[in-house]
Amino acid sequence: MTTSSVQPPSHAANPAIRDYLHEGTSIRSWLLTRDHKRISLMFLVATSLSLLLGGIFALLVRVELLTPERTIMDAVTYNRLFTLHGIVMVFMFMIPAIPTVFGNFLLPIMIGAKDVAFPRLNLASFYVYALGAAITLTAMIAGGADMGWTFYTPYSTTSPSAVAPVGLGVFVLGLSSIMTGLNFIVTTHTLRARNLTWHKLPLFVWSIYATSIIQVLATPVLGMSLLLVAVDHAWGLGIFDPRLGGDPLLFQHLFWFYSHPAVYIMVLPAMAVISEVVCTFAHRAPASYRAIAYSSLGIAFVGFLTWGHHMFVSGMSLLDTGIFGVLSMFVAIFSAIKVVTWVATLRRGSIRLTTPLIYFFAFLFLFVFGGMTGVAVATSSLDLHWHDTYFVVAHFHFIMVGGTLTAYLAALHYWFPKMFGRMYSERWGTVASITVFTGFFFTFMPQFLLGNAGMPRRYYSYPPEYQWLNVLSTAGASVLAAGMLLTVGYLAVALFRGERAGANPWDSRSYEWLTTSPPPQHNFEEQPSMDRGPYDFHLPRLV
Amino acid sequence: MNELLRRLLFLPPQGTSLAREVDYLHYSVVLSTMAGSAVVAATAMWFAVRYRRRSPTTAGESEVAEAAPRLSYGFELAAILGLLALFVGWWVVGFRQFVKLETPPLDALTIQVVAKQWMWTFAYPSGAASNAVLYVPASRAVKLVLTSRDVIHSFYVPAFRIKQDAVPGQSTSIWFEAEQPGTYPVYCAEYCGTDHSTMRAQVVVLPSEDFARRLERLPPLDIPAADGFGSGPLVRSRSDGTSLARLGEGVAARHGCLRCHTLDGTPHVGPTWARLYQSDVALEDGTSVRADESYLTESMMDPRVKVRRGFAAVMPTYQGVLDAAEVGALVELIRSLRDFREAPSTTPLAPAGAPSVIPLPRSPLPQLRSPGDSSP
Amino acid sequence: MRRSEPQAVLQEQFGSLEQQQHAARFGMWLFLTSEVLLFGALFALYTAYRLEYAEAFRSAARHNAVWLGTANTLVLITSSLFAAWAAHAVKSGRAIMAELCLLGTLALGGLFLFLKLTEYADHFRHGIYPGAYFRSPELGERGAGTFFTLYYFMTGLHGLHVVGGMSALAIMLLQISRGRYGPGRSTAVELSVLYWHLVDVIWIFLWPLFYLLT
Amino acid sequence: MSDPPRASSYLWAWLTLVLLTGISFGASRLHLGRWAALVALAIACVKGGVVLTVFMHLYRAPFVLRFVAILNIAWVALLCAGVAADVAAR
Ligand code: HEA
Ligand code: HEA
Ligand code: CUA
Ligand SMILES: [Cu+2]
Repeated sequence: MTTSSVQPPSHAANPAIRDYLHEGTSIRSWLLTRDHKRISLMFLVATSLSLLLGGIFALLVRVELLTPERTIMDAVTYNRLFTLHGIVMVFMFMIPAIPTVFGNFLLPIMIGAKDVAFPRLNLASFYVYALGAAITLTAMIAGGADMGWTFYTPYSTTSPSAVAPVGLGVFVLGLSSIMTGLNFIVTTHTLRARNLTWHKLPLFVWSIYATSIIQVLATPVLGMSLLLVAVDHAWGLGIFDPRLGGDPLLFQHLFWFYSHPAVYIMVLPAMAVISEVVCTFAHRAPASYRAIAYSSLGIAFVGFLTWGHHMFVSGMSLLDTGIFGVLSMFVAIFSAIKVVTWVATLRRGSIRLTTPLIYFFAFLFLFVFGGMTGVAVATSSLDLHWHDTYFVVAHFHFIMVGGTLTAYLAALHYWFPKMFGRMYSERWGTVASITVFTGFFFTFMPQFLLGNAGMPRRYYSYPPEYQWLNVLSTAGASVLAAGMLLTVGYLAVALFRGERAGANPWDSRSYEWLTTSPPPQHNFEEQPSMDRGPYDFHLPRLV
Repeated sequence: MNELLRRLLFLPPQGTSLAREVDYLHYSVVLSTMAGSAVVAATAMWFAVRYRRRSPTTAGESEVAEAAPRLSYGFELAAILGLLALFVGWWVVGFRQFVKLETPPLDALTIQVVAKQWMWTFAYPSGAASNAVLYVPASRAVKLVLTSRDVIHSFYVPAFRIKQDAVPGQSTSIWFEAEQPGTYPVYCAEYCGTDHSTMRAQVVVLPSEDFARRLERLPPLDIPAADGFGSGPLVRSRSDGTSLARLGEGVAARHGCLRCHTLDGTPHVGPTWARLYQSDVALEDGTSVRADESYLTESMMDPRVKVRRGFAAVMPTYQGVLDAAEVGALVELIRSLRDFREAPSTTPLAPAGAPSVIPLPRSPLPQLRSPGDSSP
Repeated sequence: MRRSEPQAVLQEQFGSLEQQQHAARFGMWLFLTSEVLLFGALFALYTAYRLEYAEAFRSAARHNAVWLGTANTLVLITSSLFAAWAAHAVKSGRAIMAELCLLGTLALGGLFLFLKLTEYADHFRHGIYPGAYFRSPELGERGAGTFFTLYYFMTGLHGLHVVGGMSALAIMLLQISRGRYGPGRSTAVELSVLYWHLVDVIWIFLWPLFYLLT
Repeated sequence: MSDPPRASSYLWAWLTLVLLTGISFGASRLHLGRWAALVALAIACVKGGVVLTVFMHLYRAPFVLRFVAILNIAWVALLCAGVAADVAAR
C-alpha cells in the first residue's frame, strides 16, 4: 500500500473553491438543488421539525398521564395524540432521519463519488416526503385519527376518523423511503471510487446499505396493506372484515412483515453511526471489521423471519408462535455480535472522551438493555404477561430513543464540523448529553415497572396505584426535553459562532475527512486516493 | 426469594401456580438483562479510563495503536455461542410454558366470554351471565372461550400472567386455575377505541360452594330476540332449568339449525350434535379435526371450510346472523350433549318443531360506521 | 431533413456511459422488485384466503370467462414480443421498425384493457361487485365475495400498471419519432420495455389464479 | 452487455409462451383435482422464467441483477408461505 501524497485541500490553499453551503445562496438554489449535501440539510430541517412535533405530542401524552383520570384532555384527544406521536416519530422522523440526513450527506463522500447515482430521484424523495408528511399531518390534525400507529383492523376500518387519508399519507412517506433506499443501493454498487473494494468501505456504508435493502423489500408490503385499509375505510370493501369473510389477523401478518424489518430500518443506521464514532475516538481499527459489516446484512435478512413475535396472543397458530419465537432469538445474535465487537474495539485504544463518545456509552447501555428486553418479550410465555403493556412501550423506547435517537445525536455532534465547518462547544455537549441520558432513564425505566405491574398501553385512564411511577416518568420526560432544547440551543450558536473546524478535527482516517469542512460542491477538489483503508490508524494521518 | 424478587420487580401477586412458574423464567430473563447491560456498559467505561489518551496533543503518531484487529476470536465466538445458547434455552422453556398456558385440561369449567366496545360479558354453563365480573371457583381449571362482537379486544389478568385477544368472527381460548379466593383486576389490553382504558373487569375467585350459590343469583344471559321469532322454547329441553344449553336450544330452533341437525344422534341432513363435542371428526379432504370450540364456531361462520365427510356442503354461513352470545349458547348446547345417551322418548325433532319460513340467511350488508352493533 | 444522431449525456457523477447505463438498469430492477412486492402482499392474501375458502374460490373462478382471460394472456404475451422487438430496433438504429412495434404493443395493450373492461361490465351486470357491494344470486356464499374483492384489487392494480406502461411506451414512441432516441441513446426505451415485461409476468400469474383453478 | 440478442430469439420465446399457455389451458380442462393448482403454477413459473431470461435479458445480465430477481421471487414466496402457514395451522 502506498502512502498517498494527496493533500486534503483547504480554503487557505485555494480560496476560489466555494463550499457547498455557499455555492449559490438563492432560495431556488436550495429548493431545486441536486446536491446530495443540500438535500441532506433540507431533510435535516424537515426531520428535526418532525422530531420536535413528535416530542411535543409525547410531552402532552406524558402530561395527561400525570393523574389517573382526566388531566388536560378527554379520551378521544388522548387516543389521537398517541397515534399522532407514534406515526410522526416512526414514519416522519425515525425511519427517514439517519439515512436521509447523514446517509445522504456521507455515503457519496465515503465512497469517493461526486453525488448519488440519481440526484433528481434524491430531490424527488424529499418532496415526496414533504407531500406525505403534509397529507398525514393535515388529515390527523384536521380530521383526527385514533387507530394507533399499527392500524389494526377491524378497528381502523371502522373508526369514525380520518383513517383513509392518514393511510394514504403514510403510503406516500413509504414511497420516499423506497426512493432513498433504491438510490443508495445503486450508488453503493456503481459509484465506488477505483480501488475502493467492498471491504474497504467505511462500516457506515455497510449498515446504510443493509438498511436500504430492507427499505426496498419491505416497504411495498406496508404500502399495500395501508392502501387496503384506506380503501376499506373509505368504501367498505372489507378484505379484512370478518362480516364479509375477511380475517383480521391477515392484516397483522402483512403489517408486521413490514414493521418488524422496519425496526431494523430504524436501528441499523444508528449502528452505522456508532461504528464510526467508536473507531474514531478509540483511535483504532474495529476489533473485527467483517463481524460488524456482515452482521448488518445478517440483521437485514434474518430480520424478515421474525414478524410473528408481535402476534403471540392474537390467536395465531401454535406452530407460528414456536417458529417466530426461535427465529427472534437468532436475529438477536447479530446485534450481540456488534455489541461485543464495539466494546472490544475500545480495548487498547487511545480513547478521547468527547460528546459523541458519551452518547456512545449511553447507546451501549440503553441498546443492550432494550435489546435484551426484546429477547425477553420474544420469549412466548413471558409475552403473555407483557404484550401490550408499558413493558413493551419501554422496550421500544429504550431502543428507539435510547438507541437510535442517542445515535442520531452522536452523529449530529460527530459530523457537525464536517457539515457546517464549525465546532460545537464540548462543555455544553457534555452537560446536554448527561441531561438527555438522565432524563431518558427516568422517563422509561419506570415504564418497565409499570408494565410488570400490569398497566396496559394506550390507556387514557389507569388505576391509581400506578400513579407515582407515571409521575416519575413525566418528570423524566421534562428533563429529557430540556436536554434536547439545550442541544438545539448550543448547536444553533455553534452554527454561527463556533470555532472553525479543520478538515479532520477528530483525527479520523475515514474518507469523508479527506475533503474540506464543509466540502465543496462535488465533494472533492480532486479525486483522493483511496488506497488506504478507512481505519488505518497505524498509518500517519494524511495532513 | 420469590416474594422479594416479585416485589422488587413490581409484579402483581401470583394467582395461579403457572404464574409462579412463569415468574421464575421472568426473573432469570430480567436479571440477565440488567446484569448484561451493566456489564457491557461498565466494561466499555473501564476501557475508556484504562486506555484513555495520555497526551493531550492529538494524533501523536508514536502513540497510535498498532495495526489492525486484535480481537481474540476465540473469546468472541465463545461469548456469542454462549448467548445463543442462553436465548434458545429461554425459548425452549418459554415455549413449553406457552403450550401449557394455551392447552386447557379437558375437564375445565368452560365459560363463554363475549367482548364488545366496551364491556365484558361472561356466560356460564348454567345459563347465568354477568357483566364485568367473572366469578370462578377456586382450585378448579377454568377455560375461557372468547369472541368479540365488534373489534379486537384482549382479555388480560395480570395476576394470572395470561392474556388472549378476542377476535370478531373467531373463537380463541385461554385457561387458568386460581389458587386462592380473592379479587383480581382484568384489563382490556388490545386498543379498541375511545373507552379502551375503562374496559376493565374483575375476576372474583370464590370457594366452590360459594361459587355455585353466587351463580344462582345471577340473571340468565340476555340473548336478543334477533329476528323476531321470540326466544320461547320450541324444542323439548334436554337439560333442566334455564341453562345456557337450554338457551342454545332456543337459538338453534329460531335460526333453523334444527332443520338439518339433530340433538339425539338421529342421522339427518347435517351431522348430529349428540356426542359431537371433543370427538374427532373426519373431513371431506381426508384430514380430521377435533370438534372443539374453535371448530364449532368456525363451522357456523365458515361452514364450507371444514366439511364433514359424508355430508354435502350446503350449510350457509351464519356470520352476521348469529350474535356472539348466541354462538356461545349454541356451543354450550353442543357441549352439553357430549355424553348424550339415547333418551327413552325421542321425538323427531326438526323440521316439525321449527318454523319453516325462515329464509336461508345470507351475509347482510355490514353496517360500516357502527361496529358496536353487529346484529341485524 | 436528416436527424442528428441522438447521444446519451454523461452525468457528472458517473465515470463512463456504461456505468451510467448499468446504474439505470440496476435502479429499474430494484424498482420492479418493489412493484412485485406490492403485488406480493395481495398474492399472500390470495393464498391465505384460498386455503380458507377452497371450494368457494373454485366455484367463484368458474364465473370468470376463461376465454377472455386466455385471450388476454395471449394478447399480453404478444405485446411483450413487440415491445422486445421495439427495444431491439432502437438499438440497431431502425427507428421506423421500432415505431411500428411500439404501435403494435400499444394497440395490444389497449385491446387488453378493452377485454378487461368488458369482463368487469359483465360482472357488474351479475351483481358481482367488490366487497360489501357483492350481490350475486348464484354465488351467495361466503368466500366468493372475498374472491372477487381480491379479483378486482389485483386485476385493477394490474390494469393501472398496464395504463402506466402504455403511457411510458407512448412517450417513448413520441421521442423516437422526434429522433430523440437512437442506438447511442436507448436506455429509456429499454427500461420502459422492461417495465412492460414485468406487467406481462404479473398477468402470467394472475391468469391461472383467477381463471384456471376452477 | 455488448452483443445484442438476435431478434429471432424473441420469436422463439414467444412461441414457447404461446405453447405453454395452451398446455396450461389444456391441463386446466383435465380436472386434475389437487394437482391442478400445482401444475398451473409450475407452468406459470416457467413462463415467467422465459420472460425474465429472454425478454428481460437476465440470461446475460450481470450477477447483481440476477441476484435481485431471485431475491425478489424468494421474498414473495416467503411472504405467501409465512402468512399461509398460520392460516393452515390454526
Ligand atoms: C428500533 C427499534 C426496535 C428494535 C431494534 C427492536 C429489536 C428487537 N425487538 Fe422490538 N419492538 C419495537 C422496536 C424495536 N425492537 C417496537 C416499536 C415494538 C412495539 C410495536 C408496537 O406494538 O407498537 C417492538 C415490540 C417487540 C415485540 C412484541 C412485544 C409485544 O407487543 O408483545 C417483540 C417480541 O418478540 C420484540 C422483540 C425484539 C427483539 C428480539 C429484538 C432484537 O433485535 C434485539 C437484539 C439486541 C440485543 C439482544 C442486545 C444485544 C447485546 C447483547 C445481547 C450483549 C449483552 C448481553 C449479555 C452479556 C447477557 N419487539
Ligand atoms: C421513534 C420513535 C419514538 C420516539 C423518539 C419517542 C419519544 C418519546 N415517546 Fe414515544 N412512542 C413511539 C415512538 C417514539 N416515541 C411509538 C411508535 C409509540 C406507540 C404509539 C401507539 O401506541 O400507537 C409511542 C408511545 C409512547 C407512549 C405510550 C402512549 C400510550 O401507550 O398510551 C408514551 C408515554 O409515555 C411515549 C412517550 C415518549 C416520550 C416521553 C418520548 C421522548 O423521548 C420525546 C423527547 C423528544 C422531545 C421532547 C423533542 C425535542 C426535540 C427538539 C427540541 C428538536 C430537536 C431538534 C434537533 C435535535 C435538531 N411514547
Ligand atoms: Cu377493549 Cu381495549
Ligand atoms: Cu418485532
